[in-house]
Amino acid sequence: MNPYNYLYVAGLLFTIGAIGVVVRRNAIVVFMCIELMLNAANLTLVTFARINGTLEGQVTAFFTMVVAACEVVVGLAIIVTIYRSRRSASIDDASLLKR
Amino acid sequence: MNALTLLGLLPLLGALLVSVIPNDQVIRIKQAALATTLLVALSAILMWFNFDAANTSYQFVQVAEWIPSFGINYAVGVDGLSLVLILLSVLLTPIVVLAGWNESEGGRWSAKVFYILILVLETMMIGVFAATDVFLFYVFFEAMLIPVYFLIGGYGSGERAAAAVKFLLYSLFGGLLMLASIIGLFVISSKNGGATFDITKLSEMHNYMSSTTQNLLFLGFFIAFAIKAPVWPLHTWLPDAAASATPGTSVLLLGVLDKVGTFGMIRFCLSLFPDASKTFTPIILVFAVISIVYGAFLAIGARDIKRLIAYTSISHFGFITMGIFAMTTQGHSGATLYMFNHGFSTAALFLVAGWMISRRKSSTIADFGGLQRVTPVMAWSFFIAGMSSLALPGLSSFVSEFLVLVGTFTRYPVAAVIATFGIVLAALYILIPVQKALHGPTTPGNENLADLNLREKIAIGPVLAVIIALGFYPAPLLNVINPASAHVIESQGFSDPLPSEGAGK
Amino acid sequence: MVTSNSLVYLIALPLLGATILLLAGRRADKWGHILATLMSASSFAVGLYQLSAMLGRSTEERAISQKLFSWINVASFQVDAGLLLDQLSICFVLLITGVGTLIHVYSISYMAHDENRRRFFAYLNLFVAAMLLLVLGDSYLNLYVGWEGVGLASYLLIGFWNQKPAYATASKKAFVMNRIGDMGLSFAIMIAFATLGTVSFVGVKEASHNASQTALTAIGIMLLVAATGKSAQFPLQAWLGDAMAGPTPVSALIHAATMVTAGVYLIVRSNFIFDAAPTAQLLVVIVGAITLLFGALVGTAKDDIKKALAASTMSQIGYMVLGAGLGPAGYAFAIMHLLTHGFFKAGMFLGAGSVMHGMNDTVDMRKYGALRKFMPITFVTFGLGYLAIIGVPPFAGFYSKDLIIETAFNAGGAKGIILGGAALLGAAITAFYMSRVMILTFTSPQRWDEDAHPHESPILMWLPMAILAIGSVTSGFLFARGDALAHWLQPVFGEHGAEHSEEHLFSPIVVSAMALVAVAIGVAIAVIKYQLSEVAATAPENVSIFTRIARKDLLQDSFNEAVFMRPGQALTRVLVKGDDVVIDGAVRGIGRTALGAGSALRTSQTGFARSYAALILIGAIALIAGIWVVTQ
Amino acid sequence: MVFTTPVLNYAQLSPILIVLAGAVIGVLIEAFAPRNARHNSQMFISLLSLVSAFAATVSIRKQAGVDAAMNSVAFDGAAFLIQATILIIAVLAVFLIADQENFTALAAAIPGSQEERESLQKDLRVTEVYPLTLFAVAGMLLFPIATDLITLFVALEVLSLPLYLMAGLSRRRRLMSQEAALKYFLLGAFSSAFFLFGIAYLYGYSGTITLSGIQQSIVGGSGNDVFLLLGIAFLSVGLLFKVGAVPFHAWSPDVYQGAPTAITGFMAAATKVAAFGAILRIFYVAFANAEWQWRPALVIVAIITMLFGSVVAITQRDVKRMLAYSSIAHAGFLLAGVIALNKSGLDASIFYLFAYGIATLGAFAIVTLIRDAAGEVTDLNRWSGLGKRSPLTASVFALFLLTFAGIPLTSGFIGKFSIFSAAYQSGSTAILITGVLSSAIAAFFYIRVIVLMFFKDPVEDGTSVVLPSALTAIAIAIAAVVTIVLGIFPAPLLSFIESTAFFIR
Repeated sequence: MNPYNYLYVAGLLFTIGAIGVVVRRNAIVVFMCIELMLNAANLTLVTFARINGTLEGQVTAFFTMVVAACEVVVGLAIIVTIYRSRRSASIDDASLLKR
Repeated sequence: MNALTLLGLLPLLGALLVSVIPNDQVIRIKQAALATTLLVALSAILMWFNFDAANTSYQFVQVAEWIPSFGINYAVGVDGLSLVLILLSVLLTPIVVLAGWNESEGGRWSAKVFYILILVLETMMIGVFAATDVFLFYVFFEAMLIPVYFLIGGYGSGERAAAAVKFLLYSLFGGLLMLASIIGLFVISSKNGGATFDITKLSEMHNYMSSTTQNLLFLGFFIAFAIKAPVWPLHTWLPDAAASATPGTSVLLLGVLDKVGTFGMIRFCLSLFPDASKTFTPIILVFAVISIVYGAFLAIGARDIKRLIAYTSISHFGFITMGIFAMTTQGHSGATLYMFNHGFSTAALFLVAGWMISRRKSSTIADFGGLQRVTPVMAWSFFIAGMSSLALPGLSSFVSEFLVLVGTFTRYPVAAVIATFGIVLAALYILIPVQKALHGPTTPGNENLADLNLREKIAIGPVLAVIIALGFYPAPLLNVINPASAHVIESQGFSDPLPSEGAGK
Repeated sequence: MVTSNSLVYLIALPLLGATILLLAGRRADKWGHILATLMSASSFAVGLYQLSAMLGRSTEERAISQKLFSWINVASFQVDAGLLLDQLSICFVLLITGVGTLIHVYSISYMAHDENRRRFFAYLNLFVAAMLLLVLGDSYLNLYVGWEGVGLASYLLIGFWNQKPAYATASKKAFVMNRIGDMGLSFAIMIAFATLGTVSFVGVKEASHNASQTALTAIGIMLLVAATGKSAQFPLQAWLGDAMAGPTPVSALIHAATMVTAGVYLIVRSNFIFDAAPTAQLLVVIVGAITLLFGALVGTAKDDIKKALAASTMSQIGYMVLGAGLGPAGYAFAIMHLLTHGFFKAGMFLGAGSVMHGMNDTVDMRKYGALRKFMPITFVTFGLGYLAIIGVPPFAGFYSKDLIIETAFNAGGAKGIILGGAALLGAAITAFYMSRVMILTFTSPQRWDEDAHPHESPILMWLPMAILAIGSVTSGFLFARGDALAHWLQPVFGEHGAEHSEEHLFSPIVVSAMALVAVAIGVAIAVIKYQLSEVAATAPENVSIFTRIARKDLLQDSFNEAVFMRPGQALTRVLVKGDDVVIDGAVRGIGRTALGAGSALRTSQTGFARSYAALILIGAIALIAGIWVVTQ
Repeated sequence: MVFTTPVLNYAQLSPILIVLAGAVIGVLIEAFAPRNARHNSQMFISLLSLVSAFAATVSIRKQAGVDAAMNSVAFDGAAFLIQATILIIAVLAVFLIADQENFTALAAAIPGSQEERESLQKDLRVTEVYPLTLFAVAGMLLFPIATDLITLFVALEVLSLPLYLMAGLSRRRRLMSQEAALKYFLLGAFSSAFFLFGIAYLYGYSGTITLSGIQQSIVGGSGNDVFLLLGIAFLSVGLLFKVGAVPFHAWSPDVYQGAPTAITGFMAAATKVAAFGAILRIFYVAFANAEWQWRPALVIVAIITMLFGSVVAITQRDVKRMLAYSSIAHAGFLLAGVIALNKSGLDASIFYLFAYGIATLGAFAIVTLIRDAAGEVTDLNRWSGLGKRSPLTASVFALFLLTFAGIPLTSGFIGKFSIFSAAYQSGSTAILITGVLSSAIAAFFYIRVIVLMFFKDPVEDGTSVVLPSALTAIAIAIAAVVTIVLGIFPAPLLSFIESTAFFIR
């Protein structure tokens, strides 16, 4: 199978994730969309590793997973705190700061 | 240490001295400031005696590395042009201090701050004229805005904050345009023989520029100077600033700071961009002539005495600009002398107007009336200052104005002819306020105004004396100015037009 | 040229007087007038000394000069502060200091009750100094200093009583209109420098031999403009009538005898230019002819004695300008008329002052009448001046005016007839209005206000009048006898000076006869109209349109107001408004635009994280697109 | 496939390791030390580790090489300068953080809850901010020296994640603070996804993840240009997000406003230095040969950023937001240094970063001092008359504003001059002109604040200036002195940078 197809899929996933970030209100869902984007990137990396025949891409993908995990920790902490304060996980509600 | 550097440092030392005097000893503070400025004035006069007028190169030169990475030096030196302007600055400062003895009292801050600002400003005024390094010049050019800004905004009257901001923004805008040009010059110089800001070396750079580049760089400098000098239509900050500032600040602002603009036109616009100067001369002359007539008309229409003086200055700066770009020795010498003379006549006008206003608590011309009978000395001082402003022969401004006109006429007769109409308008804009304020019946509220006291007489006396003395005998200054003017004209590749009929029919 | 080092005293003495008086302030109240008079008198003495010295030298060496210092010296523009005393300027020096001293003496008494008499004398001294500088300066630029200096003194003296707004306005008007003339002088100097490369009299004279007619014509016309301003000639004559606001001695000295004649001096001094510039010369005579009629007509309608005399001055200077414009033939006569006029007109003004002094400062001649009995000395001196001005032989005016009329006729062709005719007509009108003044003031029945107690003036006042009257009687004869003045002045005008033209349209006798007939007609009409019929104490209102126009100075002020002043004021208002709205408005507009842009762009910061994310997404796409476009 | 044992040059990594060690010790202290001993020990550990890290950097400044960690990091002159700058800023930031008035007592407590009140009464401290700071600093130290894409990404996250948390620690207006944390986190994560995606494409283009490898591929020109394009674009999104360039700036005003002021200062100063350090390395080393691709786009971004930041700042009423927009504008100026792509651009950028970072920290330090009963006052209207109430504070703040505005005799001017001349040297006239123009606009609002402080009367609403704690005072003083000294005598630092700064490939 043409490895480039994985790139297209990854691109699609990235786009879906990005659009999801823009259109969804729930902070958790938004965060999940970002995770989707990260994974799209991972897929791309792995695909290129395959195409290029080098390992760096795969290594990078592993690092990404670790980093994403850290991000989840921090992110959820923030989201939970704000949920506790506001009783809402909608990111549109958090719009005191503007202009 | 170099004499010029020392001269520039003196006021700073004075400021340091003032800053250690306790706040409540206001008299001590004032005395210290006055003593410092007098000392500076005396030193400058001493320098004037030691100046070799015949030598057209810079004198009292000091060069020290400042920012070698950019080829920036601390470089100072004076030629006839800058010497005259430094003299003007340091002579006016003690007069301002003495004349505005109580000016600091209506301010937001203490008298101490006021005098520190004045002294710092004096240093910068000396520096801006003495700098022979373009970068150093720019630093002084911009930095001197700050003390003036605080002097206007902190000690002025009326809409002082707004006026100060307007002044600062206008000047900063011009300054930034100039910065762009300076950067351009810097880059061009670093590509052609090494980065430098030395004015003499930079004046060779025009050989390496395309005419478009040269025109653009010229405009950057010129607009900055045209804002400073104010040339129509970049003048609207001046009336506001002058009307809001204390009289003393106005004297320094119009008398000295604005001269940086016309000084810069000669020192930088002409010498750095000779071809562009030629290209733009017709347009600039048009603007200068408009300034002359326009300023005069607005002065005629002014109701506020300080605004009136500001507008007359716009007219006078038109003359100076015209003289500069006429490219004749007479025009140049006239313009330089005009800078000096305008400093003194405007100083006299502003100081007396300031005293009138502080006594009457109003700056509306119509509120005065009949002052000649109530306060004859004050009225006379104003009258003489006014006569100098309208360039009455026998007073200093006449010599310079006539030189400008005659110098312009030989090359640009039309401009000179239109400008000459300005002398009729000048009669109007001086005599109208004279009639309203000094003549006529004594207006109610003016009956008990006090005449000038001894301090004020001592302050205005030298100013009027200079105005009259230079009217009859301008040689001491012209001797210093002439070689410098001739040098500029020559290095621009010009020579004075010969009499058209001299060779016979 | 012979140099001297004492010329400067002529100017320095009165200048010193003025300086001392102005600086001393009230401290000089007691002795200020005496000092000023002494200074003026000593200047006169120096003048006499110079005259005698001059007479002692041969004709070629009579002119002397003094270089004081180098004044303005920039490259090729070299002007020394230098003085030149020649046959022409000595006439003026003596006139200025002589008449000036008399008027100082007169003023001691006339101004005795004014608390600011000291200041008045300071101004008078200042005037004398400036006027002397005007006639002694050896270059056009030095002349210019004196020229504006006398303008300043005139301004100060006209506005001496400036607490009255009208007087203050009059002084301002005088200064401003003079400045228009001064502008002409500036132009003349600039053109001279640009074309001839020099501005000294000697230099310009030298260079004028080689100069083109165009250049000389331009200089000449500009000098004429200068002259019209200072000498109240058409079309810059409007200020003179108002200038009568000044104290009467001022009118006598400045606005009759000396300053207003400076224009004539300028033209005569510049004879070398006008001789070579016929067009300019033609304009001079036209201006002279118009003004002499103009002034005379205005004079017929004035009830204010000083204004009537002022109009007469204007008219008489018209004669002088006419004479000066007639070229070599007329210069000497113009100067002669100038000198005789100096005597008789100053005398008459002093007489008028004397009358006012006795009549509670009333100036309206309709409130006078029959003063002959109460002011005999004034009547006699005034009367002698009157006879002189209307040109009755052998009084001074007869000689000088007759010669001008004669020269005018001799100008040749239609020009001669027109100019001569105008001069003749002017003589008739002069006779009419001066007789009117004489009759209304001295010989007609009395029409005083109730509180008037006319009396003769003290000796300090009538003595100067008497001396001037003697001058009015004798000077014409002295100057004209054997063409004495003409010969004296001849070196100034070059070889062809004073030579009478070959062709005579009329013989001198015929001209004199015609003139006398004209005068007789004028006097007769006046006698019939004013002596033999009732004169109303207030000016009648239902008069013809011509009288009304004449009373309004032939509408000169209305014209100036409509054509210059109101449009000027309107322009000023427009510019003031425009400065605020358009120029400053544009500046403020830039500020507002920035603020507006800021406010508008601020709204992009909605506070919603999702919109920020959208912005990032769009930015990313734009970035890709941007790079893509460049790459392709 | 052969795995080689990694050889680490611990000396060159020592600054990072020291900071990380400090952070770990901090965590341990958090876990085990008694509550009341935590604050002082944490502060001590932080300062100690930062100072020793600084000493370590200085000691290894002469070393250069890419072998510190198997070609993953490069240590060179530029790296040293940037790391040193970050460490200096971090020390000053810790001084500010030490003033715990700014921080919530218990981050986990719900705003307004009983729990929160109790924690406040007990005077609890969020001492975890210290280890967080150290972690962030470690990331910042790594970011600009990373030479492979993995290290870059990891460093980016290490520096970002603690900052997300720190943004939410404010004591007052906690809802806003938490909102700031949320926005910062979500958008930050969003942008790092782009960053990672970019990494993927660059890897796809070149088959390598080292910067030098990418550069070689570009020179070789064998790869698929579409991948390069996408790689550069996506990577730039992540980087430009961090520096706050338009249109990736939107987070910064909100986060700057919501975060505790000390953290804002740290973030604004240090993050910018680190991010620009990385950008410079990436663009100068990896992408230099593809400049024709990215430069036009970056020029446009720079222009829009300068203008947008300046224009929007005009209308701001909150001092922290205003500083945020001002920092956006400055990001634009700094991009000019990236675009210059020459040695002087690098030198200028480093100087600018140092000068700007220090001044920014100083400015935010001042903001922490202006308080009322409810904490910091950031509404500009309530700053009016500050100059009257506390002249020194106002003057120092004015000094920082002037340096932001680029007035001569302040460090900002030298920075602006050098960066614009570098940009113009490389031919970017547009950058020069826009830079000058937006400087003029920027001057508008800096001056407005000065007017507010000095020329308006104080409002009596309980706003006061608290006496700064000794550490804050030291931080402010250092910032002010550096600002002035670099304005007047920039030569030593400039020549040091000039001789030191280079990128190893």
